[in-house]
Amino acid sequence: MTRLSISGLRKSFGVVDVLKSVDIEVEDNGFLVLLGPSGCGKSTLLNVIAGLERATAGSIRIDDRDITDVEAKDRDIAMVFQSYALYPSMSVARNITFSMEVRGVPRAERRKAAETVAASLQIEHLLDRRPAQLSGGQRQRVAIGRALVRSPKIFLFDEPLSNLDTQLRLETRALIKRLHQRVGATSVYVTHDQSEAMTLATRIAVMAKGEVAQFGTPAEIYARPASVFVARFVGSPPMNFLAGTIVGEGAGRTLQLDGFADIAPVALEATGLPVSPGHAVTVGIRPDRIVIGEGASRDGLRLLATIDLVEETGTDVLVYLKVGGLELIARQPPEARLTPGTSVPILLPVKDLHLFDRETELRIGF
Amino acid sequence: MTRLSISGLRKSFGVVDVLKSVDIEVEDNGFLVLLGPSGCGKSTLLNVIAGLERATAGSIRIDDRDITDVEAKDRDIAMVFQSYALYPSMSVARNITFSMEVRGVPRAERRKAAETVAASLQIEHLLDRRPAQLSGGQRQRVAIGRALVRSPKIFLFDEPLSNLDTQLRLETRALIKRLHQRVGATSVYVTHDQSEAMTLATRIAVMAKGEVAQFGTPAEIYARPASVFVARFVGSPPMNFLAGTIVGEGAGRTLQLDGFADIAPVALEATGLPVSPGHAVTVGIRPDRIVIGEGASRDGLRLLATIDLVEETGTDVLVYLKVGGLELIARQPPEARLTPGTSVPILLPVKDLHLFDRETELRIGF
Amino acid sequence: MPADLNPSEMVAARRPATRAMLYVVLGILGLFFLAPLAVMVLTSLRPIEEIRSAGIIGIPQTLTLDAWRAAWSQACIAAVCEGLQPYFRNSLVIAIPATLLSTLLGAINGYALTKFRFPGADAIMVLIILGCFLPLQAVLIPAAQTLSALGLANSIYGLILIYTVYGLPFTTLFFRNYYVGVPSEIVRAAHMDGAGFWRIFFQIMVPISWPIAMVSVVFQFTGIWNEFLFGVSFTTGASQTVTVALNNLVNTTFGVKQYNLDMAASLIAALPVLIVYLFVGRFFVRGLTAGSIKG
Amino acid sequence: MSQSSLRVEPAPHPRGGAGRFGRGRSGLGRHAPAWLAISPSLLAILIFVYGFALWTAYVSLSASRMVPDFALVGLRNYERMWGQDRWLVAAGNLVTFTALYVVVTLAVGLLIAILLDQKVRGETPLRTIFLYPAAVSLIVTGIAWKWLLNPGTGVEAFMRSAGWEGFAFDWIIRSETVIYAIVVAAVWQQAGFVSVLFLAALRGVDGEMVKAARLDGAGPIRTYWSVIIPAIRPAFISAGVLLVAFALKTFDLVVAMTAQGPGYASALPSTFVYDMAFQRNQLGMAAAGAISILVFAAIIVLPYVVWEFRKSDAR
Amino acid sequence: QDNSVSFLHYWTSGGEAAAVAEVRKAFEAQGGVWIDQAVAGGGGDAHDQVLRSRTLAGDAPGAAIPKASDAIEWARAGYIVDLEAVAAENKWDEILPAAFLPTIKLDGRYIAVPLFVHRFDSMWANAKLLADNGLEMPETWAEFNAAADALLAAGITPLAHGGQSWQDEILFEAVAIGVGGAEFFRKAFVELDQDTLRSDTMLAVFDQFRKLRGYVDANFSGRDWNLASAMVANGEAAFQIMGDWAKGEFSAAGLALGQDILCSGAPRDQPGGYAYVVNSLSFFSKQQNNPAASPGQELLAKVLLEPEVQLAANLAKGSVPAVKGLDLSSYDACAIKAAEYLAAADADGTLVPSVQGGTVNIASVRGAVIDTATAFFNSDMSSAEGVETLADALRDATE
Ligand SMILES: Nc1ncnc2c1ncn2[C@@H]1O[C@H](COP(=O)(O)OP(=O)(O)OP(=O)(O)O)[C@@H](O)[C@H]1O
Ligand SMILES: Nc1ncnc2c1ncn2[C@@H]1O[C@H](COP(=O)(O)OP(=O)(O)OP(=O)(O)O)[C@@H](O)[C@H]1O
Ligand SMILES: [Mg+2]
Ligand SMILES: [Mg+2]
Repeated sequence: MTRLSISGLRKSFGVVDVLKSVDIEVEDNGFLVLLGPSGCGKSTLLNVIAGLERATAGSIRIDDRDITDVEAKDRDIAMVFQSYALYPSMSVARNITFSMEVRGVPRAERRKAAETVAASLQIEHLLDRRPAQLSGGQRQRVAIGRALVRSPKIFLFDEPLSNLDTQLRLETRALIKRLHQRVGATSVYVTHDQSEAMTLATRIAVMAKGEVAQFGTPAEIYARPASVFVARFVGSPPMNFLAGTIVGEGAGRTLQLDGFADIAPVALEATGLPVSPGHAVTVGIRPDRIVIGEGASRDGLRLLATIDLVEETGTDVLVYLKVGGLELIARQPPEARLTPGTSVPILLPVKDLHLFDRETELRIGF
Repeated sequence: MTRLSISGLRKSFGVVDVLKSVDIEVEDNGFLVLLGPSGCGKSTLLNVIAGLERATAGSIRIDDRDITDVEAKDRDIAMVFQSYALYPSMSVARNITFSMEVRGVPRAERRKAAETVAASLQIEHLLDRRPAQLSGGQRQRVAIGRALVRSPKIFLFDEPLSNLDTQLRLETRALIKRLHQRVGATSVYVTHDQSEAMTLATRIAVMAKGEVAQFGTPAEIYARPASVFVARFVGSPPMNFLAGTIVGEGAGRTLQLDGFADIAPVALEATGLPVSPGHAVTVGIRPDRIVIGEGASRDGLRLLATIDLVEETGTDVLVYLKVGGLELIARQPPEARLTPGTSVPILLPVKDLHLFDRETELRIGF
Repeated sequence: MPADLNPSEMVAARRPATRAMLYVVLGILGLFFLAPLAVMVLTSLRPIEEIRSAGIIGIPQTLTLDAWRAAWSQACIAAVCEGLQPYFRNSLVIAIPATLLSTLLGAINGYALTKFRFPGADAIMVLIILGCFLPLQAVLIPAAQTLSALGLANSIYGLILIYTVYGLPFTTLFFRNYYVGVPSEIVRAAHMDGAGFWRIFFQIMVPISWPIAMVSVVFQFTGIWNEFLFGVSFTTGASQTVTVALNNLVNTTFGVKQYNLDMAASLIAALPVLIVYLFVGRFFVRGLTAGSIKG
Repeated sequence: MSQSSLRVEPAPHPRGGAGRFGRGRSGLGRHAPAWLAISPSLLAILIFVYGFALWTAYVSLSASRMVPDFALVGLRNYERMWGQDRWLVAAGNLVTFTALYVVVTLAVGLLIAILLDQKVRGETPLRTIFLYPAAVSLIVTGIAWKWLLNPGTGVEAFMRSAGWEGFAFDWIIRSETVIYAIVVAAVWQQAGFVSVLFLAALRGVDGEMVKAARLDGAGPIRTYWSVIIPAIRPAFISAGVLLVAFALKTFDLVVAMTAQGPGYASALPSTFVYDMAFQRNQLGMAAAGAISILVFAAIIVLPYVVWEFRKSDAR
Repeated sequence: QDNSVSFLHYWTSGGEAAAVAEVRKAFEAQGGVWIDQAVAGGGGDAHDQVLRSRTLAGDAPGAAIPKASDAIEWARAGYIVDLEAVAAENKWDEILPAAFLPTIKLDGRYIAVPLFVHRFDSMWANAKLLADNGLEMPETWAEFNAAADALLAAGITPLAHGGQSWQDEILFEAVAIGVGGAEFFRKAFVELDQDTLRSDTMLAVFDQFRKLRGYVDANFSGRDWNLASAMVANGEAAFQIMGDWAKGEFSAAGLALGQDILCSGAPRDQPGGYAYVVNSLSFFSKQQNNPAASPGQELLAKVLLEPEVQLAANLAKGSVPAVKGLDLSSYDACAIKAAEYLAAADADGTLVPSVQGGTVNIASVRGAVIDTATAFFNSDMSSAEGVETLADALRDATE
């Protein structure tokens, strides 16, 4: 039942401008994931939303109420802190249910709630320990438990799963997702894990240096990154970039790779892209879209590459390719048997290319 | 030049036995990755190696010297703490170069070293800040920088990249790998990230409840997990497990899936597996090995599945399948267009199956 | 986790009404604390005749600084009529080294006992703490005999030693209880960086100890400055401390009482301590340990 | 990181051939610097505290009067002391005084610390106001308190002259209540210092934790009570030990305020010990009093301190 | 030749310090080197404490002023030097009142040299108040009670009193001498005779003491003696019973002794009686049992009993000289009166040592009397209980 609107938000620490005009709208029951490089202001944004830091300018509204000046404790927001911020003098159980204690919930009920939450986080055997006696991941789970035990209007999660093992992370992620669906609280979630972002988010905000670089659905952001920054940031391994130039006019426009004059350019159908001849562009392609070997009859840029390095990740193979003076990374299924040092033909299918203005680094088309 | 041998190591906190007899040998210049669920004792093991916790029993040797009783500061080990443990009163630069200060390196040289390391971690603009003025990821990088500036005999890393964004993580991972190769210091590295483990490790130790469940090269561990636990733990999404029984004798032995009497069993060639008729087994298969659709003429178990849910992670599609009463996860390339609710035939290729004893959960064959 | 390092701002009520209440409560407390001071100041400004005739508490009809002047530089203390002023130096040369020394040793003890939890550390701590309760009147004689055996009888070194030793249980207690709150991880990290016991102490612990060090300084300086029992026993004549001199000025049983002088003198004698209090304020900073570890 | 050239040779094994002397895991060597660091203090305390306490204990069993006399008389001094009304009054006062003084000072000190920690304007002058009672010699502030509390000259007279005829505040002149008057002045004297001790601890509280409490819905009072105060518990121990120690040693204040009167209704063990030692030439009994004080201290603080220290405290 | 003497004392306030200065002047004039070590406080408590710690630490002062009873103990412990040569040469036995000798000599040797003589049982009165109410200075306790009752009726506080234990005891002592007489006093407090202590006379003493409790104002508790004096000076109260040092306060208030302020001994129902205290200097040796006096000590001892020194010092302090037969014409009316009484009392053997002044017996006796007096005065103990308590306490104190 909660809509969260942030507009014109600024926050400075002394001379350091950490947030510069952030506008974000999370719909009722929405799940916003914040993505962005380390230090771009994600935690700061959460803190401001929670009311733990005063905004330097701008406003925050929950539904239609302006809460910019409401005290943290009256905002009905639960948060998982990046630093956990557990109460060192309290047992795990009391840490988890402190909010209930504050509300005067009877002891028995609190204990039961603590047990339920702890069980779902697999820390039920630790309920009587102090935070100091826990491992990193266990502490993190206590921090999560403290938020999950509540039913607030808004959940804020600051990299809540970073110290959990894969299995636990998947389970906890599913737990958060289920909880979100059941309780329906609006959530804002900071993560560096792309698959977390993709599976949880209804909306993603990609942040860069205190600003929102792109705001959209996960699919949008993955499929149509608004800038080189977003394109590079979302997707792992990151998108490959090459320099290109537009040649020809109208329907006859083609894209030519710089430094590869001998390569056949690809035709850009009349898509009405706002490009004119000579326009310098950056061409992007995701590693898993690079076809190694004689690709089928697909349309695209065909290059000859040398295999520089092959990295097994277990589930995939990362292939480092050298093409002219460029380096490209391709992701291939694990069966692919590729020998470093050999030359292979590769294809960059035209439908998988992303074009960005070389100057502004903003998306052009496709 | 450093070989690290740990034998019979035990560690208890009061009544809690955290490490129970750990034996590990890291060869000269080796890179050992510790994998294991949260709370299994990884950090404790690092602490004991570093000399920050006293072993309850057992010994640690570097090369041929027993260092079990040597003081931490005399072991020449650098460590990145899971909790960072930055010096709150010092600037970032001093945090990083404190070890050099201790050794009496002149100021100018220290500053230079700090700048170099900070640049490689992209925190050069933060050198004069205090830890309290940094974001989580920035703090983590300072913690890494503090280790990287040294050339110790052994590096210990406790989930050093957990709070970094993907790009930074890849870069830092590469940095650590390069450093490792150049300096040649033996390293022990705790991570929950499988691809980190696979790309960095020369050896992996999978830990469970204070014990080493499997110790081997990354390829070994991925290809031949020693137990159901290891198989489930390594690989994401985790391996799928089904119950099976051995039928027939000698070269005629076949594997039958329990509850799927109508399915053609697969023949187990005369591999000398120590299984006898009626032996109850657990059958495992990794999600990316499940073939959806009419697989080619490969040998394997053929089942009919219902597509329950399809999850896009951007680079892949995770398909949740229902087969009889079981749930399987399959990972497919993003092109795969699959509609939830529809039925599809699937193939579990025999060469991709893993067999475990149902009782002991230890690996049997393949 | 950009640190807004101010929990008080988090907890402090921001509403004007609440803040007004805050100041009202502080004001009432302040009045309670200031009442005796007011009595003392007013008395010190009245001529003694007026005190004798008009009663001991009262608003001065005549204001005079004579008592202050006399207390500072004219009043006779025993045979010397130079007021309190010659005795400050004596007190300072004892109080400053003893304060610094006991604070430093207390810090070292607190550090060794919390961050190097060697076997028996807790027992030693208890042993030291019990020292707080020793009634000093009872040990005056053995203390005097011991000092004389050490060749320190009647010297300021003896007093410095005594004040340092009897301050140690307290300073150790303060630091110990401050350092238990300092994350041990940072000590461990420094250890990994090759720093030894002393370097960790001076470069890691000392910089985050300001608030408690100031508490210790306030405690020790005040205590030593006002100490009488040992001061009177181990100093004589011109080398007496201010408190002994003050006592000699004020604490007469059979002589004519000069309350205005007494009050002025004791206020003057307290001035260096007040200066310490004001100076110390700058070190009560917040968040010295912030940002060191997570969780 | 171009400093591989800076590599230092690892220190030689501190104990020479590893294992030759067995593997003593609690060897002194490992803790040598810590031991070394505390040893001067420890030595001094062993001599000046425990040595002297033993001396006192011995004297308490001796026939010492004006000068120490080492002829033992068993528990005679204790018997005589406990047979004296003056000592019984003093001991009773000590219990009342310690309890009230410690509790009230902790409460007032904490209140002041919390108020001062609200980013108040003029924190330093305020702090100085609260501290100054400790700075001014008790010989004289005791006099000021005596006047203030005396019904003929102080608060009572003031209130009555201001028109409140029935106002009564005469604790200091009544035997049953005089100890409360002493408590008032004693609290006034030390509350400022205790507040500074708490303030130092408050300044070290982790801000993130406080934020978490706010999000958990805790108001300021709740946050202080459940989160911040438990976090500064070590400071309570410091303050508690300090106050108990001060309670046991309170001396000047009583001498200056009431001269132990009316009668000896406000005598304390410390004044008793002093009188016996230096006025009445009963060194043996003074020592017995001192030892009784120590035992009293041990009874009230030891169990708590031991319990507190045995719990693991490191974070 | 070592002519220096370090002198530990507690005579720090105006008149006292001036008196000490007179001694010093004379001493230095004869070649002595004076090292002043003053320690004020608590009627000598701090002095006693310092003396104790320094002597036992082997650093005794050359001279100090322990109470007579303490001086005896110091002498027994072997810390007092031998002054026989000086005493003999200057005929101390002859120039000092015979009554003093037992308290300043031990085993026939001088252990203390008397300097000041104070009277403890003095009474002071506001002349104007008495006149206004038609009263005279009372001579007996009955007269005193009658005067006090009259004053009470007139709404005047009869007796100004400071409720501190030592002041309570001074009052008690004055009543004891006044009611019981010198002989009774000596038997009770010097000889500690249990029969005397439990006698009906003692009961009467306590009865009168209890009566005095009714004559003090409500807020007497804890009051300094000088504030009680101020009450008399300001006309808020009529009488004060206090040692002769009180006149310093009256003089300082600008009142004329003998005119504005009347002085006499406390009322007495028996003839004679005079509770004195002698302030004497004792000379210490740094080493135990080494009685050789230094030249400085001998010089100072000699100087102390020189008539000019005695006269000048006692004039400054407000006390009377210990040496007999000096010309006191420069002294004030009250002092002259006191000296006359002293001579008379010495002659008729009614000179008694004050308990409060520590001239009697061992220190624990003094403590016991103070404890009982103050406990009685500040409670509603009956006189019978008072007698009982006192007798028991004094029995125990000598154990
Ligand atoms: N002081 C302590 N007292 C009791 N148990 C402790 C203490 N410290 C750690 N433990 C327990 O020891 C186990 C191992 O902790 P450790 O920190 O080594 O785990 P970990 O493998 O690093 O986990 P994570 O991945 O969560 O960091 C945990 O179950 C933890 O609860
Ligand atoms: N107190 C402060 N003073 C100055 N700068 C600060 C302060 N706190 C944080 N910053 C800066 O603000 C920026 C944003 O910090 P924030 O913690 O919001 O980053 P983040 O996006 O959460 O990063 P991370 O992913 O590393 O946690 C960082 O560059 C940080 O250095
Ligand atoms: Mg952050
Ligand atoms: Mg860990």
